[in-house]
Amino acid sequence: MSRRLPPQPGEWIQRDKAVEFRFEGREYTGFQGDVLSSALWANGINVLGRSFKYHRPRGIYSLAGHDANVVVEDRLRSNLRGDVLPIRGGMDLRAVNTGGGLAGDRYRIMEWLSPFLPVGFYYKAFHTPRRFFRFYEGLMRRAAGLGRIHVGARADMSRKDYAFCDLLVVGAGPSGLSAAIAAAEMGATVLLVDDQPRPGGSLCWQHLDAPESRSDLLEKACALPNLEIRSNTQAAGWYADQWVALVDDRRLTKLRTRATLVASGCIEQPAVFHNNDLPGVMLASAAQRLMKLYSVKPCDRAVVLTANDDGYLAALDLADAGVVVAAVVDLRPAQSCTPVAAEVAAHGIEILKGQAVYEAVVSRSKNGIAAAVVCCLDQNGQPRLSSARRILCDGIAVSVGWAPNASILAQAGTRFRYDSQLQQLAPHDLPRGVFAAGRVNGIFALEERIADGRQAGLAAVAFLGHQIEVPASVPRSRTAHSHAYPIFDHPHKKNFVDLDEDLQLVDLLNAHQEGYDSIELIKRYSTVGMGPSQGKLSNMNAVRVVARLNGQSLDQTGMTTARPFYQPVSIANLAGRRFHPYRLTPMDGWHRQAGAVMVPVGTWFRPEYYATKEKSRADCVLEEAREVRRGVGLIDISTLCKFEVAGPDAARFLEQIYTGRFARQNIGRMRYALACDEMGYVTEEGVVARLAEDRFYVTASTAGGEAFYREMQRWAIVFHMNVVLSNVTAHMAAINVAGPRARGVLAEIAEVDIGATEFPFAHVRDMVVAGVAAIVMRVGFVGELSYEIHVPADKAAGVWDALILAGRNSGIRPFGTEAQRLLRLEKGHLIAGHDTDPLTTPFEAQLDWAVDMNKSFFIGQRSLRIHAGRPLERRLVGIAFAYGYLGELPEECRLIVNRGQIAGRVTSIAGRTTVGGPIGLAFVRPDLAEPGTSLCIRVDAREMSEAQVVRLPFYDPDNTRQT
Amino acid sequence: MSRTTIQINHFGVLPRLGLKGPGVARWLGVQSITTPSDILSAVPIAGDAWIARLAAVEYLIEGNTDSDLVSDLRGRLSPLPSGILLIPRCDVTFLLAGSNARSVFAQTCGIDFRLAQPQRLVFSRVAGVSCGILPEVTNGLINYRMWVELSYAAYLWETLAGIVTELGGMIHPQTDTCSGPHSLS
Amino acid sequence: MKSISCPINGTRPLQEFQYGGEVREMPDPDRASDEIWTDYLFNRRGEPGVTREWWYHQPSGTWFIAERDIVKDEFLRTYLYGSETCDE
Amino acid sequence: MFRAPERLKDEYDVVIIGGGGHGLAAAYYLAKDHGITNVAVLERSYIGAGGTGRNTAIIRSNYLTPEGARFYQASIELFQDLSRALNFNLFYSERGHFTLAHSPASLRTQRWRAEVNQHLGIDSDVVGTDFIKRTIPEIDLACGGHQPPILGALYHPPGAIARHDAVAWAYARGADRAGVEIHQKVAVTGVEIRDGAVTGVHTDKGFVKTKKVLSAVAGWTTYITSMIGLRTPLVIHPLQALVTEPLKPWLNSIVVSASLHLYVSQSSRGELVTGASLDPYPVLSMRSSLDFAEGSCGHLLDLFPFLGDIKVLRQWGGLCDMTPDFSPIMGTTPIAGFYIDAGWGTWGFKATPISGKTMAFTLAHGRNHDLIKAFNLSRFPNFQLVGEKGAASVGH
Repeated sequence: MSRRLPPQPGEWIQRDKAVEFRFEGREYTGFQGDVLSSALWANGINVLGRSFKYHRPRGIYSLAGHDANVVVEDRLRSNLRGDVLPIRGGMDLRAVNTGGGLAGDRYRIMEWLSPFLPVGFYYKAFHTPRRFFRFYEGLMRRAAGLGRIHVGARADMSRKDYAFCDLLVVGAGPSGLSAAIAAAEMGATVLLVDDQPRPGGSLCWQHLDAPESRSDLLEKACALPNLEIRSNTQAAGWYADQWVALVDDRRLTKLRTRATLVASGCIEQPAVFHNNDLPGVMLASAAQRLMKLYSVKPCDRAVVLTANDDGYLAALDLADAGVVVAAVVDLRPAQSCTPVAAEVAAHGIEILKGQAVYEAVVSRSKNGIAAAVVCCLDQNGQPRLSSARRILCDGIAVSVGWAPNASILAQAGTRFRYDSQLQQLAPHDLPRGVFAAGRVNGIFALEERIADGRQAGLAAVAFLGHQIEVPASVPRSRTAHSHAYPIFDHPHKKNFVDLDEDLQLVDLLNAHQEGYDSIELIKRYSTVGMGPSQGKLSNMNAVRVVARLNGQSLDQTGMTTARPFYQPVSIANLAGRRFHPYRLTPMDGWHRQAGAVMVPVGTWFRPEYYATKEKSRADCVLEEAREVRRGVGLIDISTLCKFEVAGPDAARFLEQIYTGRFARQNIGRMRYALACDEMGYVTEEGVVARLAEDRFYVTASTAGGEAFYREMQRWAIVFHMNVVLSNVTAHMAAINVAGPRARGVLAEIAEVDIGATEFPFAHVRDMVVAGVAAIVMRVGFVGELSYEIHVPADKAAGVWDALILAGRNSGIRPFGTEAQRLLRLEKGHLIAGHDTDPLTTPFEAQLDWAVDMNKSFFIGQRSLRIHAGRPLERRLVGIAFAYGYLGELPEECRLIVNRGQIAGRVTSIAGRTTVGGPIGLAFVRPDLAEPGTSLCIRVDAREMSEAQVVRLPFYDPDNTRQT
Repeated sequence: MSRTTIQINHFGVLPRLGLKGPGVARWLGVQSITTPSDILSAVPIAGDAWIARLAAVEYLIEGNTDSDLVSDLRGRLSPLPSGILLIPRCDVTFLLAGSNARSVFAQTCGIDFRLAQPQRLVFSRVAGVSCGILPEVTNGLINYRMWVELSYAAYLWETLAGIVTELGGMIHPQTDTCSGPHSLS
Repeated sequence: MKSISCPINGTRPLQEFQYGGEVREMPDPDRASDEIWTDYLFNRRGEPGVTREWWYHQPSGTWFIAERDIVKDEFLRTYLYGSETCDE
Repeated sequence: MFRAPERLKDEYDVVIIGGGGHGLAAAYYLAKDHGITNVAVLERSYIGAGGTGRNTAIIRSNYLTPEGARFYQASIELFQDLSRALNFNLFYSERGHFTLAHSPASLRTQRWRAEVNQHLGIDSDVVGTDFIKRTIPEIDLACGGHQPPILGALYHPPGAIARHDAVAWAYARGADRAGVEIHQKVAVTGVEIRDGAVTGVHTDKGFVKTKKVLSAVAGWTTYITSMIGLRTPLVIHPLQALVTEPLKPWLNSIVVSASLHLYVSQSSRGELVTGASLDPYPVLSMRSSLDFAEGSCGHLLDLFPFLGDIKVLRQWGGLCDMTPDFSPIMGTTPIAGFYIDAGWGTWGFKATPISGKTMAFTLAHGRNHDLIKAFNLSRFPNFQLVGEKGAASVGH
């Protein structure tokens, strides 16, 4: 049977576009513009979902995105809300969280168990004996949760935009529209957003006969070039400095606005009575949306429960739609008849004042209602059962009050107060640059909402600095549009305060009785307002209940805090397009062509080693290392951080930054440089080369260098030093040529004599290499004759090629970071951050030689004086395994154990080396640091290995090869 | 969106000269190059080039592939006069042009380019990478000249070119003979 | 998603900046007792109210000082180190 | 659950500032272990309003330092029996805890942790990608190519989650039944100190005499310490979290990725609970930022690319009192009678039972319990830091 009405003025459906879709395995037809709920209701379907806990049938309730019980999924998507899900052809939807389908949901029995499952029951049970909990937990976890995940699903990448405007207006209802128009007419750039598919707000379904109609306002709005309207767009979150997250189905917009004006209206609130959740019971506004937007008849025979004029208007709309309105039940005691009430009476509709719907009677099918039980209210506002009377109906439209749609205002820091005339919350003090208008501001009459919008719009423009007259603000309505306590107890309960979580009035009473007396505790204990609709339909009534229980005012009781998001936002939408910056050296292309295995080092990519066919990683690495020892190799070290330090104070500055001496460093010399933090712990190491009296070239590690440079900049300011710092890391590339034949190779393309005497170890030269001006350093990291060639990055690839060419007869080959690590380990060089941790002193790392405690000052010196006065707790030593050691080697970071106590840790290890057996570096207790001491090192939980402490370095102790 | 409302050009590494130090302004004067009066502003100079003032005593000159200005100046700087420091500058230059150019920034950069003044240098982050951006007026249209460190150039080009393509714009990748900005229109 | 005003580059989103810790006066290392020195090293103001902090604008490499209410997370003013008076 | 006392007494043996898990646990053990019941817990708001009700409820003991690991292991052992002991189901759910490593460097740190843990008999080891994939089949080890791929993980089978609010409630009920007074909506305005010793506490409901005060207010500690001029290294950073709509159970493990600044688990209600690293600068108020939501959602998709259409319900923030070495500050202070339980950064919830027990001991005997000696405020001037950074970065 179809509930579709004949065409309505302004309906959102397109009758010429039929849409076929499947729900719970059955075929249905709706129209383009329908949402799932409206299409199913039109098809005469009552049960659109099952409730979360008791699996009671649920239908349309708000039809405004808050129907958390009408949640569906398809093969790829989960937790879709039926009351806002536009239907598309071919959709194949299922209700979530049912036992074998919506109709015969096996879990219906939960309802009969409900008396045994009082609020918080799970805190009281199932925990002993402990081993059983896992089982109970399994049951509970399976019972909880809505949709399932679909591992195959892939949401489209959604866009992420920044946007900027003078004024953001949230809500395109009458007040929002007039606010936006007023502000835009004054020249402000205005963005007007609304989460509905079409602008107009309640003008679309409640005030179609308004004097200043929707189309009038839209016409004005569209004529303004500086006013942009975005429908289907929710203002999801308000953040510091007026950044607002706007979300539509395609993208997240990060809006920076100078002012925010909220005209988000009100959310109609349920009445709490027995069976107030059954299909057929719905908010009056839902009934009106159903009729006006989707042209669907809510029911055939209706009872309207109301406490304001809106209910009477709804009754008239129902009558117009051909619904028999059996009665309008008005909670308010008999009073002078308002015009709209008179009109209702004129339609011959019975009006019952001072009465309430005490319960809804379940229909025989159990899927809807058959009647409403109506009682007179006594002076305490409680039903007098003696007066109970049944009124047959298949629908109850509830219009007992509104709650401000406050999310954005509250996130922005607006405090709300309870207005006893309105009997609801209204904004109390608005933060700077935040404005409110219309129903959210406690103003209800349509003309006043439009005036209030205009007033707020102009006030916002004035805030933005325009010199204009701002009209006096519109006074709040004096008549209550909400009922103070539309909540009625019932012996058979099932009077729901929270439909998301299936919470009945009794659950709140019990929670309170157990001592959870504040709203926040009750919320956490009972989970009221914690469900998918975030309490939009339950918080207000919960607060009314708690206030009454505590004998407090609603202000004393307080609201629960509002947090982002207004409505749930998809993870893909929040993630949006993401950026993953990476850095490449000028030789990157060459490395990849040469079969390099590239590894990320921070944001850089570096060759770990160059793979050759039929060779293991270890073989490749060892061979690269051997080639450096034997002949010549080259490595791209462009990722090193490189700084220039210049100016009159340059030397003095470096003396304070580093632990060593640089004041008397000769021009043309380079030195190892070690830096500590103020606590005296090792942070950075590199080399300092003096290019001129007042000019130094400094290198630092790839990983830590950038942060180290920032600190240098800061110290330069704090020390008031006359130095110029430049970070040339990306502007200069660097190549290290190393090995006995390195000199021969470089000599071929260097335009100066680089003989041992002309260019000795630890010297630096400006020279032209392969036609490029270069800074060349004689360094010794890998322990061979070795040159570091620093050239402008855009020329580096050419220099690299020239070196390869020049070295072809010497058998030159590139080596990667792994071989470099092996070579430096053999030479006994530590790597800060690898062999040290954030709490390592130079003394522990045996770097005493690099620290000059006699200098007047350097960063960390004062603390090192304190460290120096204490016994060492550990030392970094070389360890070697017996030559030809066959056992399993410990990995790095394995512990050294001595008499059952932790006595140290391996920091570096190499199994196959160019110096014979396996070697490594390790931190050990000082009493175990003597060469010759044998150490027990864990290989795994069971096995131990043995190694000996040895003197460093492992390779070329007399430094004959690198000099 | 019409295809010509956005285009992005890759100029590769244009000849650049970074100078720092108290002696720079006077020396440039001697070379008859007038320096911008305010910090973070830039002015065009002879030889299809630009000079930008990055800080109180720091300047940057960007020339063009088919002009020798920068190399000439470099030549006149050895030996280095006192009070002048040569700062190695190896950045890649992109040019983002067209009436819809800002929509690329909308997706990649957190600042409001409607407020950016021509010839005012903007240091910001684009697609997560630090950039220098110089809005410049060409044929009554605002173009955006962008500088990024060479090491990030491949990433940034890949990212921006991708977005420009999505927006229906035109891509002019780096060619061996980089065309100057004014060959655009 | 805040905005910070860099004294050189103007207002920029937070993401362009790095926090550099409280501004602390280093006691004279040679005169200060171990107690005073370690207090300087480890202890922080950390309490509610307005704090002077170091901030760094990454794209331009600019260090500056911000006075910030760390309860409201409100930047009251920013200026270059040593130019408290002449900047607002 | 517990009584709401009419008014404050004139004098208490111990006043505990802060009605969160730690303060309530300390009160409970003072009464239960040491028979000290003339105790007042003063809570400015409602019990569990602070960190207790805002954390992501992860419990583990796979720390890097022996001092840390021992301490948190003792906490786990208390937790495992706590539901029974307090007769309150805390939903203590052992899920297994993965700390993913995306780089050789982080794999080394995980190995280091595993070594220390195993040496102390804590169930913890480095596992390979095959094991990860077997246990969490939904995970994308390649992280969609957006991030360095997962190379392995530190796996800690006892890693658990619990119903955080319930821990506070259960301790409150236990303490209340043992005779402790719990005063909600009472704000401390000052601590009276005479000749370097505590003599009482000023509150917005009047002055109470006491010789022993425990400050157990974590993220609000600097409010208290600034009242009495006690200098500490504490800096307060916000930590944020978000939660999705409820889903049917699928994720049984707790997954942490330090390099993605992400941790995620599925609550018994079915929500995915996700947190990130600390906000990058100090703030003393709880607020949410969009950057956080963007970042964690992005990283969530790196690990679980199919979650794109799942919706985020809400986000929130908490306050973390951070120390330089990522270990807590516990026990005696230079002020006689003033005891501190702070520096809980992002690791406070898991320590609730043991901090309560050890602080109760320390209050009762006036000397630090062995398990917390290393965490004393005096470790900083002595350069005896307990470096947990490697274990705490994002791991919870």
